[in-house]
Amino acid sequence: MRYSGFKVIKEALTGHKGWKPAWRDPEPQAHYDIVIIGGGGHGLATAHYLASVYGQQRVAVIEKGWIGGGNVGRNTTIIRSNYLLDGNEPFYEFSLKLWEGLEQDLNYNAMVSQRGIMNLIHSDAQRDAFIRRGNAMILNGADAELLSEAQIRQEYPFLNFDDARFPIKGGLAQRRGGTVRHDAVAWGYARAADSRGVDIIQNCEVTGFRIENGKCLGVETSKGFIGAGRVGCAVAGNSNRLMAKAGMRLPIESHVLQAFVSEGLKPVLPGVITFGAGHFYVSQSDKGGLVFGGDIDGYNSYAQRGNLPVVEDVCEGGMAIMPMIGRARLLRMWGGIMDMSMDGSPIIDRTHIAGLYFNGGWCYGGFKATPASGYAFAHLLARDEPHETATAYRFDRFRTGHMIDEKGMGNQPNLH
Amino acid sequence: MIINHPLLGPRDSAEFVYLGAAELMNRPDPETASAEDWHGYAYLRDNPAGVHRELWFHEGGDRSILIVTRDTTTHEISAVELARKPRAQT
Amino acid sequence: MHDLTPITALGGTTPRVDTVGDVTLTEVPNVALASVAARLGQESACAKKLKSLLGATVPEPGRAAIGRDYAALWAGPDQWMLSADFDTHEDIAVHVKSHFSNTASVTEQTDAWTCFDLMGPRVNAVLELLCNIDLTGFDTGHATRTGIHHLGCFVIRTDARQSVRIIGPRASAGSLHHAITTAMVAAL
Amino acid sequence: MTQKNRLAGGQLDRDTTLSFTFDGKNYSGHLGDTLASALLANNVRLMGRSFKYHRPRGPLTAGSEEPNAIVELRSGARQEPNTRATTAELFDGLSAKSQNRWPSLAFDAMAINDRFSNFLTAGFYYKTFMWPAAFWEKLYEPIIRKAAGLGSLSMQADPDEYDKGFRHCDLLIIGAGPAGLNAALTAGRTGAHVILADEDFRMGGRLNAETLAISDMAGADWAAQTVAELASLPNVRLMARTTVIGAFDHGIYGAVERISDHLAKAPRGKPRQILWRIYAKQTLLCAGATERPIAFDNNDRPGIMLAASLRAYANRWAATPAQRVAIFTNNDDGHRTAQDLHAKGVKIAGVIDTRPDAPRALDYEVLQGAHVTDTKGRLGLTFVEVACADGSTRTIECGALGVSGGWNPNVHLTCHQRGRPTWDDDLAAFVPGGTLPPGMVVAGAAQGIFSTHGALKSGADAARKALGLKGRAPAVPDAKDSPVIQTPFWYVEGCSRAWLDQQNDVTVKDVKLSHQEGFRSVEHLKRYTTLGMATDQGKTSNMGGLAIMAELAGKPIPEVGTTIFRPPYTPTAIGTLAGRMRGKEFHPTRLTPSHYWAEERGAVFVEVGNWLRAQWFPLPGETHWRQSVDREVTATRASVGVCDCTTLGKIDVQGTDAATFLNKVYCNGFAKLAVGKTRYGLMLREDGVAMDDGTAARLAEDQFVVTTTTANAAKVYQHMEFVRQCLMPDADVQLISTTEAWAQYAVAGPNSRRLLQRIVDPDHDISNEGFPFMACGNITVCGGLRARLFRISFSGELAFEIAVPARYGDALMRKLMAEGEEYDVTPYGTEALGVMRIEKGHAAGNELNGTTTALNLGMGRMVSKAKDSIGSKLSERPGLNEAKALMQIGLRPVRADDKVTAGGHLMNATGPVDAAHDQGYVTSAAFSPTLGCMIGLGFLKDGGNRTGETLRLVSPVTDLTVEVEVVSAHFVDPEGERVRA
Repeated sequence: MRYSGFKVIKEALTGHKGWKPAWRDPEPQAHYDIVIIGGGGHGLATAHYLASVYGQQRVAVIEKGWIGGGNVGRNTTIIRSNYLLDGNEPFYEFSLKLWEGLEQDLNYNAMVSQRGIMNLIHSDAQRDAFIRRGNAMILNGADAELLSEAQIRQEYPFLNFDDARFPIKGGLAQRRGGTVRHDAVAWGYARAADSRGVDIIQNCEVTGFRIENGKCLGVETSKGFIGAGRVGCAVAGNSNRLMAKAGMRLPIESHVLQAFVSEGLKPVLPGVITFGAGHFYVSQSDKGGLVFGGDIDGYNSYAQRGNLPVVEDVCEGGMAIMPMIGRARLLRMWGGIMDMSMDGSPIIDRTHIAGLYFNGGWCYGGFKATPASGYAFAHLLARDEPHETATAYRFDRFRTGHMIDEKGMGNQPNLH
Repeated sequence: MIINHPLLGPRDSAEFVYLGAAELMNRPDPETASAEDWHGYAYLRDNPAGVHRELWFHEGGDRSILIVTRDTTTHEISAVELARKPRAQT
Repeated sequence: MHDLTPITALGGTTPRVDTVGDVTLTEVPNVALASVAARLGQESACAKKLKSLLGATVPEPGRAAIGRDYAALWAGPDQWMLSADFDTHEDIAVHVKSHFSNTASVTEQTDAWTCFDLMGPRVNAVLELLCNIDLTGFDTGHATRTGIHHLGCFVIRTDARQSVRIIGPRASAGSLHHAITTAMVAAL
Repeated sequence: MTQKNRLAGGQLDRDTTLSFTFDGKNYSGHLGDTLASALLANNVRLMGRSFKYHRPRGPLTAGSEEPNAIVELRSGARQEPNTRATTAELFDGLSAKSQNRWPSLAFDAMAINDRFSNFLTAGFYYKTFMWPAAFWEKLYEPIIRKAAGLGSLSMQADPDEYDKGFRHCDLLIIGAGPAGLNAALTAGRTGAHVILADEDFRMGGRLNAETLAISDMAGADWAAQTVAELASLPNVRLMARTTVIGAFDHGIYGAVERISDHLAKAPRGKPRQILWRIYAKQTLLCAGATERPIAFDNNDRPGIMLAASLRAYANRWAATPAQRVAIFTNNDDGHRTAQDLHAKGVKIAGVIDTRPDAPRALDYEVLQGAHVTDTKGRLGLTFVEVACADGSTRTIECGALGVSGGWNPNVHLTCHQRGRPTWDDDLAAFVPGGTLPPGMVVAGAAQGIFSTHGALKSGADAARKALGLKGRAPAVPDAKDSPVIQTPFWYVEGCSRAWLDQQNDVTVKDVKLSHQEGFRSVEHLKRYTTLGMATDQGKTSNMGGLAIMAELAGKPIPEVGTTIFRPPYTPTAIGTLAGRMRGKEFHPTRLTPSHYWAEERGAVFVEVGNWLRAQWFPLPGETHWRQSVDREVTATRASVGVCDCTTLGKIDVQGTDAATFLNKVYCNGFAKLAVGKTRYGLMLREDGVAMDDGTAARLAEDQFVVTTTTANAAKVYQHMEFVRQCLMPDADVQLISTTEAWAQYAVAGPNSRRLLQRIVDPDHDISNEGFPFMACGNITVCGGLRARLFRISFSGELAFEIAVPARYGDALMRKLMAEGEEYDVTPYGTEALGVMRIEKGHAAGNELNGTTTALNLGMGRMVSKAKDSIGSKLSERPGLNEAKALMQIGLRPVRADDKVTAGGHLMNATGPVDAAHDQGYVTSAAFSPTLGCMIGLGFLKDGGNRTGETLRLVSPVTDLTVEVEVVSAHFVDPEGERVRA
């Protein structure tokens, strides 16, 4: 069923009787050409592109709970492609371009809103680093703009200019960055994939892989064995748990990242703002809530909840840079499991087991990557070769010393 | 979280810096270790959903590094010990 | 005698005193400090030396002990911070090192720190805004290292109800002083 | 100004009359009122507008679960959006405005949305606003954003202060209703350290809202008497106005105490609120229960509220929303409201009870087996339509309707660690489940015990259990009421525009649509409809939505899913969570020993981490920073300059294995360094990438002083402790930071030795022979002050670093300036320091950026192959040793006037300019007064073999393309003759 203005009006006038479920609720078939484990943003996007771009007819997405219940359902909704390193920037720029056409592609309004993202600069060294990054972005075909302090004052007059511990000295803006209604991304991909025949199987937990002679033949699930020509894993924070079932250890740790939303407020923020001297970034949702976050808690966790010190740390950063939010109230906090990789960059690669493919290590940047991750993973699953924007995302880069370390923190996942 | 320091009793985890899995103490023998050993040591993690042994540096306290055994699904801490064993004071 | 005039951590030539209600905060510059860390295998010898230097029991974890000329607080496993009167023990590290000889590593710490005494009947009301110490069991002679407004400090109970000594990083003396006096105004 | 709907009695201070304004109109109330109770007493029911349809709304509740009566409190910079009128304490001069309406509360233009509600159903926005593509951001979204949101921020910095603190206790009791009070009494009498926290300003919970008796006295009086006894116990701390917002790991609770929200203004220096971190060995949750509504068409008009809230307004606040009131209930508790209101002289227009066997009453009519089917009244309730048991319909005139659908235990805090509540069929409600936060027990209505006697008893029992008390339990105070028997009744058959989530405008119809479109799990329902996402966090709405979804899905409620609650329990001001760490106090400030002297000299300071350092020292007549910096560089290179470099980390490394230890942490060798010598050291991370650099000075066989960069001091210390404790536990080595203990100054320039000779006591030979390059030692200065001297150079000149105890640093700097007059001694700041190190080609933070290796830095041969050190093995990986690896180089502009920009990328002289042809990047750049042009350091592919090549430096983000020449990074004195002079 296609959504259209006409359809919305017609349904409004006829009591909304005609709306159908956004996706089917099928029973699993015995065998698929490709099975994707994980009904999050990345898994569903992979399914969509497999069906729509790579013409795959027999694809299933298997989800342990309800689709969109992981990090795509709880994040700070930011999209951007302001990366520094060659291994990353083309990929994230590809993702941003896919975001730009997403609604038309999916016939679903995910409210892609390119209101811009601004990284504030507080020191000369930071400016040098941001100039290098801005240049890398432009050289890779993205947009970047260096703003002076005066320009920042004009665009963001409510920031703390006069009583700041770390004065604002400028900013690096990406005007095409912005926010997206996160749940709608999962639902939009699910609906689009479903409409092309992808089976989305919810409440179906993978309990193991059937591997014979070094080849993966399918997955054992709570709904029985499902055979597959190829199996793609896209389970983010649960990557190690899942891949351990195939006997693999990963260069990934799971950490908790908290995020926060305030009560609804009339519009105050033009776009995304990132504080460069503390752990705080913020945007305002269409509903009016300030959506903000900061650092990960910093310890391995699957608990999907964090603790007070980071809450306080984030709010301290918020008050330092934007003291007008003191009387706004934090409404809700939540925690997600981040698949923190050893260099802060993701992996989209084959495994040593034939027919078994992996997508993970997104750290806390997975949401913005959703379209490109799905596209590149679909490419890998369909063609058995990496997509041109994702060639660096290999498992063996740690073995060979080709790390993609944006933050320069080395092999300590909680510092990325 | 509260870490029950073997010498100082319960202390807030905010006084500590998390250093990672306790396996980091098992640095490969430079004489004998293979490239794979080094790769495994530096980059591969069990990352269990469950009991995890990990290092916490008491930066805001006595500067001890503690081995904390903690369940990553509940955050329950079942054991805490000093990474560097105390020397007997005879 | 050299001709250099010292300044206090807060930048004055005389110690700063602030009073709010019945609580007084006093900057105490005349404290000499030295760290003593037992050498490997010398732990018990070092403890014996410490006992003889103090003329008191060696403080256990979380405790401080006051001796004749020196006081000591437990700073880490087999490690203590010794203090003495600055006017008579400016060269504390030299003295202490000669006492401990090769049983311990000794490091001058006098000017790594700034020292404040916080005194008055309602000192606990101030402390609970500053640091995470269970004050109900924090009795005379208890000493701990903890954070005060993101600064690592030693807090020593010098009198069960009335007073504590706070030893914090010298370079941040101004921030520490601001935090304490602000808490005094807020709490009292 | 008459309080038309003020009743007799109540817990108000009638002698204190407070005036206040709402939407500019003056009213009066009494001490003890909330804004909502005072407005109701003044016959004001309309207090707000809903989120989506802008429907007129009045209070639904009398507490923190309120979805509707939310206002902008106060004005100016203290304007506080979305404040619940039901909990805001009245104070004299209070001003409040309604929000989310234009132009006025009574006439809101956006209420047109309500007419188009058929188009604005759940999820409508996902299906539309897509054509044409560009219109979403340009047209639709701005309109939606403007219409959305609730209250407004002032856009000014919050002028109030906030504190944070820590408290510890044996038992934390959350909620001071009958269960909590009796628990506190039980525990307090044993001497245990008890904290009793309650969000209300008056402890007592429901006892203050009821007329029932405990031990032959009014419940409210028993509460007051109990509070008085608790206050007399030194081991019990009463925290009223304190909301426990979250249950965190290991018994740590966040609690917000409102210190001055009930005052016109906080006293000077006092906080508005305090965030307490409460460390509780045991916790007893006595948070009570929340009444649940029933959904029926147009159940959201001002005047329709929860029945027990209506009762609370009458009993506690002596206020009623109207003089003629009806009740709609499915249980006996609704009748209590009717009785209490009737006793207060309020006319009961009828009690509509869904039960055919509902109890009759003498004083008013009870309609058994009846339902409210619709309501009327544009800005406030005027009539309710009732379907009677016999099929007839009735229209009942009333200004208020109390609705009671039973009670839900307040399980919120039990879920904060992701424990899920369990379904209790007898109560038809969720009760605290199997996995509570460790150390927590629940009592009273929060546990599903819905009688006063039961609450008192369970409170005492739970306190005894929490404290592990044995022996006979003390007698429970007498209270005669029986538990409410509740049967599920969620909505009136056939209703459609019946509100579940009043604030977010989620109706029964929306839940049905959500089901129809496949959004059936509780998480999907919530997200698709926004049910329970409003500022009341679904306290009154979640259960209704869940029940309807369960019915549609043909499943029992618990199979649809359970609602899970996340912190905070009630929305919490961001300022409170930040406390004092804002403005200049955001981070502590570290001052160098020469700070006060530098201030006197008029230095310009710069933040370097938490340090403030002198950036340059302007002289009169200098109008541009470059003039000052160029002068400082030139003067230093010509004669002598002094710079405070105390901020470099210093770590004292002692022990018989100190040299072995340093041999492990530095990639280059330290075992053979002679006493009295200093060596440059490069530290790698285990992954082979450079972590930090600095020097190590061997002051004794068993003592080194290690320096780190300013930025990495803490990180290096931590790393060294890791190596010491975890990798070399059997080495005899001790570490301690001495960064702040010593004031350390660089004295640089050809006259540096001459200057120092005037200060260093004569028995120390600091001649080139007696104290050669890289020498170090303990000395005395100025007539006997202990000091340390290092002959090291960052500037490339003959230079020393001298250190004295920090308290003498100020005096030493003044002394150096006085003694140096003869040589025109020049203080220099971090800018000149940076210029000189770039001229000398020394790597610093910009080069040690966490991705560069010793090889990249031109120090590949420093990584000793003769020994194992941290990082040496993994630095051998092929990716870090490629033939054309990035190498540090120097850059000069081909045209001397051209600019060199740090962050610029390097491209070949000809060919495409894009990422694929990137040759490297510029890390540091400065104007070199020595060379008379800008210079730069950078990393260039195969840089070691490209000296003399011309490249393009491109920086599109700063609009720059210049030609640069690759040169040696050592612009000044490449042979190093000066440092050895």
